[in-house]
Amino acid sequence: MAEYSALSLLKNALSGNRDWKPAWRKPDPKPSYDVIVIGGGGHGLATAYYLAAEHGITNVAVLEKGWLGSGNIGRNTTIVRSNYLLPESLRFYEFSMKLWENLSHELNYNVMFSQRGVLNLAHSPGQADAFIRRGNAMRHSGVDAEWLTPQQIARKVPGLDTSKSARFPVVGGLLQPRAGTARHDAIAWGYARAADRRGVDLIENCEVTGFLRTGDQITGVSTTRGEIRAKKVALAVAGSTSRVLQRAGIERFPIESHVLQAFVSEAIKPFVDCVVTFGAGHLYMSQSDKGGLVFGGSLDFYNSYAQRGNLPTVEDVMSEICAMFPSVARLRLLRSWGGVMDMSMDGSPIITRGPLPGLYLNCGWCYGGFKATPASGYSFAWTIAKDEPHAINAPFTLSRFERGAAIDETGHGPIPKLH
Amino acid sequence: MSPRRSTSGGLIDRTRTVRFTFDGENLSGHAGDTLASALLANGVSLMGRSFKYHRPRGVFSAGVDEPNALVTLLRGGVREPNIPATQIEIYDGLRAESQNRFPSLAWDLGAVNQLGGRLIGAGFYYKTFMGPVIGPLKGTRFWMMCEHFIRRAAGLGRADYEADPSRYERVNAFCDVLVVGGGIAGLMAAEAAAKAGKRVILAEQEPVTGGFARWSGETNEGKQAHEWASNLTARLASLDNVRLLTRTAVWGYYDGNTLAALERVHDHVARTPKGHPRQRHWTIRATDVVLATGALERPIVFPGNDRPGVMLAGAARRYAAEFGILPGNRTIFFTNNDSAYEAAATIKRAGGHVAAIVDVRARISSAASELATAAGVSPLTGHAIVGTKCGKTLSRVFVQAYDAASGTLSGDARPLECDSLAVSGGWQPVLHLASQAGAKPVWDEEKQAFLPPEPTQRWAGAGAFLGTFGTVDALGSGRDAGLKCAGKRPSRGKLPEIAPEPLDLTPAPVLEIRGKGKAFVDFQHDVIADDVRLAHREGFVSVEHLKRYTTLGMATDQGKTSNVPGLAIMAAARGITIPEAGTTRFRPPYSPVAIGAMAAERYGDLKPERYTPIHDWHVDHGAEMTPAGLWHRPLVYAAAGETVEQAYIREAAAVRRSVGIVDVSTLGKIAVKGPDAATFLDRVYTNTFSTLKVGKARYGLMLREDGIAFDDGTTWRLGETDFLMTTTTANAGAVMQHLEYCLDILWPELKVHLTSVTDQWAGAAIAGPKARAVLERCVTGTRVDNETLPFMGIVHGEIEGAPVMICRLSFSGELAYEVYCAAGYGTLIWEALMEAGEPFDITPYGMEALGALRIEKGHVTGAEIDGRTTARDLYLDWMLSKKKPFIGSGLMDRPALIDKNRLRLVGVISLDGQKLGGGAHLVERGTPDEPGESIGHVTAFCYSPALQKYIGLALVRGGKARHGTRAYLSDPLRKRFGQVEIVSHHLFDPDGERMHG
Amino acid sequence: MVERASPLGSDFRPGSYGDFVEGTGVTILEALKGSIVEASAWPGEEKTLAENLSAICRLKLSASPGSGAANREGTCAFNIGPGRFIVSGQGEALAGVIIAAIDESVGTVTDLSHGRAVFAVEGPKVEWVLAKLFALDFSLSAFPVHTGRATAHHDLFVQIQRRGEKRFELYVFRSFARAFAKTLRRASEDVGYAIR
Amino acid sequence: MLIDCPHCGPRDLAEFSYQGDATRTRPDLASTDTKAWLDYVYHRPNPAGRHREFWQHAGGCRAHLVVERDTLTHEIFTVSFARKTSGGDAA
Repeated sequence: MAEYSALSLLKNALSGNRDWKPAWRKPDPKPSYDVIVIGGGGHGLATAYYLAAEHGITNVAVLEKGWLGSGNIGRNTTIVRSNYLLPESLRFYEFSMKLWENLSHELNYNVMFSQRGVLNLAHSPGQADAFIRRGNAMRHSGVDAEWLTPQQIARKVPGLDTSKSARFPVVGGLLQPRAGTARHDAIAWGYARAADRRGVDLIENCEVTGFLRTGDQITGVSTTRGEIRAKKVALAVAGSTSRVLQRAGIERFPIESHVLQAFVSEAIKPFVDCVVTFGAGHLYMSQSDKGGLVFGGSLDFYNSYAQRGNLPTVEDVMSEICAMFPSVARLRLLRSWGGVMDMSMDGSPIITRGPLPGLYLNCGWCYGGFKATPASGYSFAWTIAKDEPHAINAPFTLSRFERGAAIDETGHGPIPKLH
Repeated sequence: MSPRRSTSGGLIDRTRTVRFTFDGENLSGHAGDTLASALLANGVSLMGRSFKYHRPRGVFSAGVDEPNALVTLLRGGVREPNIPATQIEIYDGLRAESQNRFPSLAWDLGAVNQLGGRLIGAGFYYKTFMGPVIGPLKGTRFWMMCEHFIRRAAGLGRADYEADPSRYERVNAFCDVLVVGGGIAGLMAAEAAAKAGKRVILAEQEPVTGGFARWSGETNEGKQAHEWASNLTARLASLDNVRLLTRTAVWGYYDGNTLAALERVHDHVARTPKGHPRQRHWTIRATDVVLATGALERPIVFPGNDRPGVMLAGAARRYAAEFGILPGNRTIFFTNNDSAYEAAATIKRAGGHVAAIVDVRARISSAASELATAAGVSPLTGHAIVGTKCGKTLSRVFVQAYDAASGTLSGDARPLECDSLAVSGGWQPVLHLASQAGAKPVWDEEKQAFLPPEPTQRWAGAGAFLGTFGTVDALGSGRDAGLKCAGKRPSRGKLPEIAPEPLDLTPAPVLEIRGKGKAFVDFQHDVIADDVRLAHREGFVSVEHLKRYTTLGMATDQGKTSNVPGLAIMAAARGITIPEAGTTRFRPPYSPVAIGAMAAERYGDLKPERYTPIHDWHVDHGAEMTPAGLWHRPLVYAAAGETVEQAYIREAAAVRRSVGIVDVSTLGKIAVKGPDAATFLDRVYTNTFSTLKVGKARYGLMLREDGIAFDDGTTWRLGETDFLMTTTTANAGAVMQHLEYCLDILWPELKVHLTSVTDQWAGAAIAGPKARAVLERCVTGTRVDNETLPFMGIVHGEIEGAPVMICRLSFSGELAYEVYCAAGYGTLIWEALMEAGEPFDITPYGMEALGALRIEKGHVTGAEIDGRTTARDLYLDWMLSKKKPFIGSGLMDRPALIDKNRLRLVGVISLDGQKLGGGAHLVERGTPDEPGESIGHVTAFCYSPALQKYIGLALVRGGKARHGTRAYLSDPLRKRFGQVEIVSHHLFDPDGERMHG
Repeated sequence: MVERASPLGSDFRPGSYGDFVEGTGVTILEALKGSIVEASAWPGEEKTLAENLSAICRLKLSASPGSGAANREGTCAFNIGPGRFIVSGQGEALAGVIIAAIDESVGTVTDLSHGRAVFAVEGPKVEWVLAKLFALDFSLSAFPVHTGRATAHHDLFVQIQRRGEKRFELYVFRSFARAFAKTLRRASEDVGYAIR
Repeated sequence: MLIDCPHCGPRDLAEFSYQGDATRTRPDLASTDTKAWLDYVYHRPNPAGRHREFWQHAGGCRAHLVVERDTLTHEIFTVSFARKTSGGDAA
């Protein structure tokens, strides 16, 4: 299959773009595979890619209920960062960041990773201390972080209300310069194409309806396209984790599904050049290359599998973005959408073997799954291939709750909606 | 007067001239004109440039579906980009600018993109810009360089950084029936429901109700349709139980029949009156909803279909009938259905010249033939338009014989002269709200349109929304929908008589004519039919992949014109039917909504300010205020020329030396009353309260269910069954909610009542060796000596005749008292205490000094109780009762929670005489440049006036085991590195002698 | 008796404000209450509490949700939750009287005389103005005279009693009184308002 | 979304505070069964469909409610007081 490049674009343009080939095949499922990955979202596709690319395991099927990338990979606000507090998170997300930095080349697919910086605004001395603690934790882990004064922030982000008369005046900001945004769909498509080229079968419109087992051992799945056997079955279905696990007989699990809304304004000329987050509430915002302001806030705060939210959250988010950027009040909201989040009990993911023999689990991404995609796929593939965790996902077990070893970035405890 | 305005006709007020500017040029129109109609009247056909190729574009529609004619409005000193000219009512002094062009609309450098053509088709950017693998542009650098330029070429209008000076507001409305759409069907529905006594709201997005009746040219009951509609509207407006909202777009259909609407209150006049909103955000909770949202016309996709001068046939008809504007001197119609014939007849009647009607169908109805005759042409059936030619404006089109059944062209293409082309690809009901409400539209093969599904919420459809395109149907279905919402059966009553008979608008299933040249599907985003086929070729065949890969339907018009044609082209490429290809789910908003409007009254007023009863005194006495949640609290009372640091050191020193006073009114206060109050407190606190004597207070600690520390504070036993609990300021709401949860859900058998009394009490803490002396000078009705008021004792007395409650407790480590009084006496008591303290030079102190004093004593606050620490981590394990269970006792002993190596509380002392810093880390070894591994962090620091050193509290791995050892403070963010000593967190007066003295 | 301070600052001054060209849409004033208490019944004692309060305050109060009553002396009471009532009156002694009179076996009473600020809003446009701030149906049929509602405006808890066809009393936490006054005044500007 | 509070009648979502799954049972106060505590604190059925959950009418009567709601459609089937014994004489 052709490499993508400026040259191939030119060649194809000359032939009327008639020679482009499908980005991935549309194979029928085989009766059995070495590994089945359930979930054709970003994490599942990345897992399949790294199984093939890093471990030479190519007899792999990715089973997707709908179309590839139909879950949260295409419903997020596209932020990539590793500005975490706790050492476990820092190690994981910084590993991911390093993968991101070379991802377009690795996949021969421009994922448009734009390292334009993520700036967290602090609005009180206490919040500044907490952010500085986090920034220093980053620096001690070899991650880039800077502290900006309100004056520096005002220069960097015009239009931001940095006045002293603001309801919650900006007292400083934590900047991670290497953080930024990427084109969300491109991640799914890039991994899909790259996995497909290494022989992975990507099977769309194939819903898993049950698990095949011998005793406790999982030996395959039954699907809307027939039974498929596999030595190992891996789950990467954040948003639907509980639903799929219920089909394996696991009725209770430390996950709640919540709906998170996201928003985009009409396209305007370049307005803001980095990702900005509002500390006197909960809001994150950037501008897409097309020109729309892309932003989001808190969950709707109730369990939901509907990719649809309600009005109070919409209004809260709008009031916060206007407080941050008073000129944005005049711009118009173009579209909103909802994604279903796997909210875990400490706000951190679970990437592990189990909970049944033959089963592998990747879930609990809360809001943070997009940026994690490369490291998640990498470490999950490692865990599947070697039957032991990679160093970066070793702390993200299911048993951590039993031990009291929660990885709780926000300190909100076992109240999923607050993470 | 103007080249395109007919001499008579239309509903504009020709007696009133309105002056406005477009790109700086002075123009005029009439009252009742939109910017689009006024520009057309002035002969302006070029109104915008497309997103990607920067192609010149004219106005394409006459309503909310406009993809091309987007302008920036300049109003009140601010810019408002991307507003469709079809939606702007002109007023005197209106200023509009074209956008996405440089240097001018007519001559745009960005149009060079058109040369890129096939090179920059759908998805091209995924395939390139990856840059070199090595060298200075490796990684993401090359892309970011390209991105810089791509971003500048993309985007539409330019936004300001100036704050929007507008005011917005919300209105909550309740009604029995909300009717969305004020066309014939909506009006009939509203009338039927209103007559049945229902409370009705009718919302119409246009300035005037009537919808299609405004330009149909029909007669209703012998009256002009628009007159009939305005008469009915007037009747409705006179009813008490009807609220009519024009210029109001219902944009969101949420759960529980909650709908959101935007009223453009003053956008149509030059100035918003003072105190009034520019726009109003309506939240409407309706028992039932009538969706009478009408239908939108679809284009036909063919090469060159985007030229200025090409517009929808229905739009041409509307411009002629409503605004008295002719689309051109020679107009050609191109259609797959009968509605274009009505449009052609309308143009002819308005004085225009219809050059041809090109119809893809081989045969047409007799009604259509008659209309063609009326329009003065004989239709060119079995033909299609395969190309256009355009100079400044459209100059000719090319037609070719076409077989609709096979979709094949034959014979030669021949040119037809024209300066305008009106296109109709059939009509698509506006189903957005029904889809938002949770239902999936259903394809109707016969009607070649998506039709409304079975409702998932309480709504009923009416009019063209149902896919029935005729006034008779609109009248009947509107009335029935209104009756249905009123709980009544459909009526058999006579409906108004309509003339002429409506046409059958079923189109031929032709939405694309394939030929040479770019054929546009999504005009604004420049998605062409070949892009859809390219997406198909590359496997992006699901409708969502198509949308995402090509950006089809993602522009400001949200695919209102492009949705169905795009689907049709994909379905054809895949060789499947349209419903098999799928439909996308519509999401709010239906049409773009100002972000400020949804922020409504919170724009400019994000959160309420919360003040203590003594606030004004603080401000009057020079306090620098700082936010603490919603509260404002004094940070320091800086004297002239004093820095914050100098001020807090002076304040804290005064407390240790003599006496200070601080406002503690913000502490959460909860009245806990009832026979089971003590039992309840024993369960929620880790320590025991049932043993507390009346008239005494005790410090308490709460855990979460997972065993992590949650909140702390003192609770006072005022009576056998009457407690006053205090919480931290930050957690007051969360603690209240937690306690209510416990009582309602966990232990409903307990007889306990909770009432928030935070605001009932003002509180002042008096601290320092002279604190008692101050009280002795002003308190009456009780003694305050050590015997009467021992540590943790409570007395009741009076100050200045106002009752006070005094508890002897200490956060500062000094002899200290908290004096509580009713809030309305707060300032009075405060001033009395200040006066009583005068001989001792009593010093008011703020948050900073409060912090310094507690750091010296090692008392914890939110910086240490951060949601990750346990009681043991904070060396508060002495508070964990072993005699009784409590919330958190079940899980607090899990292995990782009792690990020796956890971060635990210590004190730190700066050894280099430099400041510490909240959020600085601690390392065992390292250098400023190689900071090494963190062993913990500083949670709070201050300069200790008592110890004459910079000190701090820290959470450090191992905690106590490190006492007496040295470490380095590492704060790379603030470029600070220096040696510290780790000590006990009881930094000052560890035995508490001062407090008990 | 010592004079108590109003929580409203010097900004809250009598006068006419906003767009009052077409008359005064609403009048806003601080309703001075000598006493405000919250009385809560134990489960099963709701009726008894309502009867006791009625007797003490000379009111006709029932225990049904949202019910309320008022008398000529300006004493009024309304239900804000299951078995929970707000009772207020002009005299500062009333709170103490109620607290003393309600037996522990019936329920508890908490003095909030200083803890709440009460705004009276009245006038022809009162429903319009309040509809901007609360998701409540203020029409007379849905919200009859004397009845009460507990509701919220974003971060503010507000308890509302309808005191007349065009008159409402709004109870807010004292610390938010200024913020709420600002919000209320802003919402009233388009119809014109007076502060008395 | 509107929740029909048994005390206040239908009120907007914004007045309510979600309090999570209502099918969990808290172990006895004095229980030392760690597994039971873990199950109570961490594990949820999280169904796609009918869900029994607690809401507090925080911006209203403050009562906790048990709501049965479909997590796929947000349709609400039943609302009742979490505390059975309260509600005044009309409840």
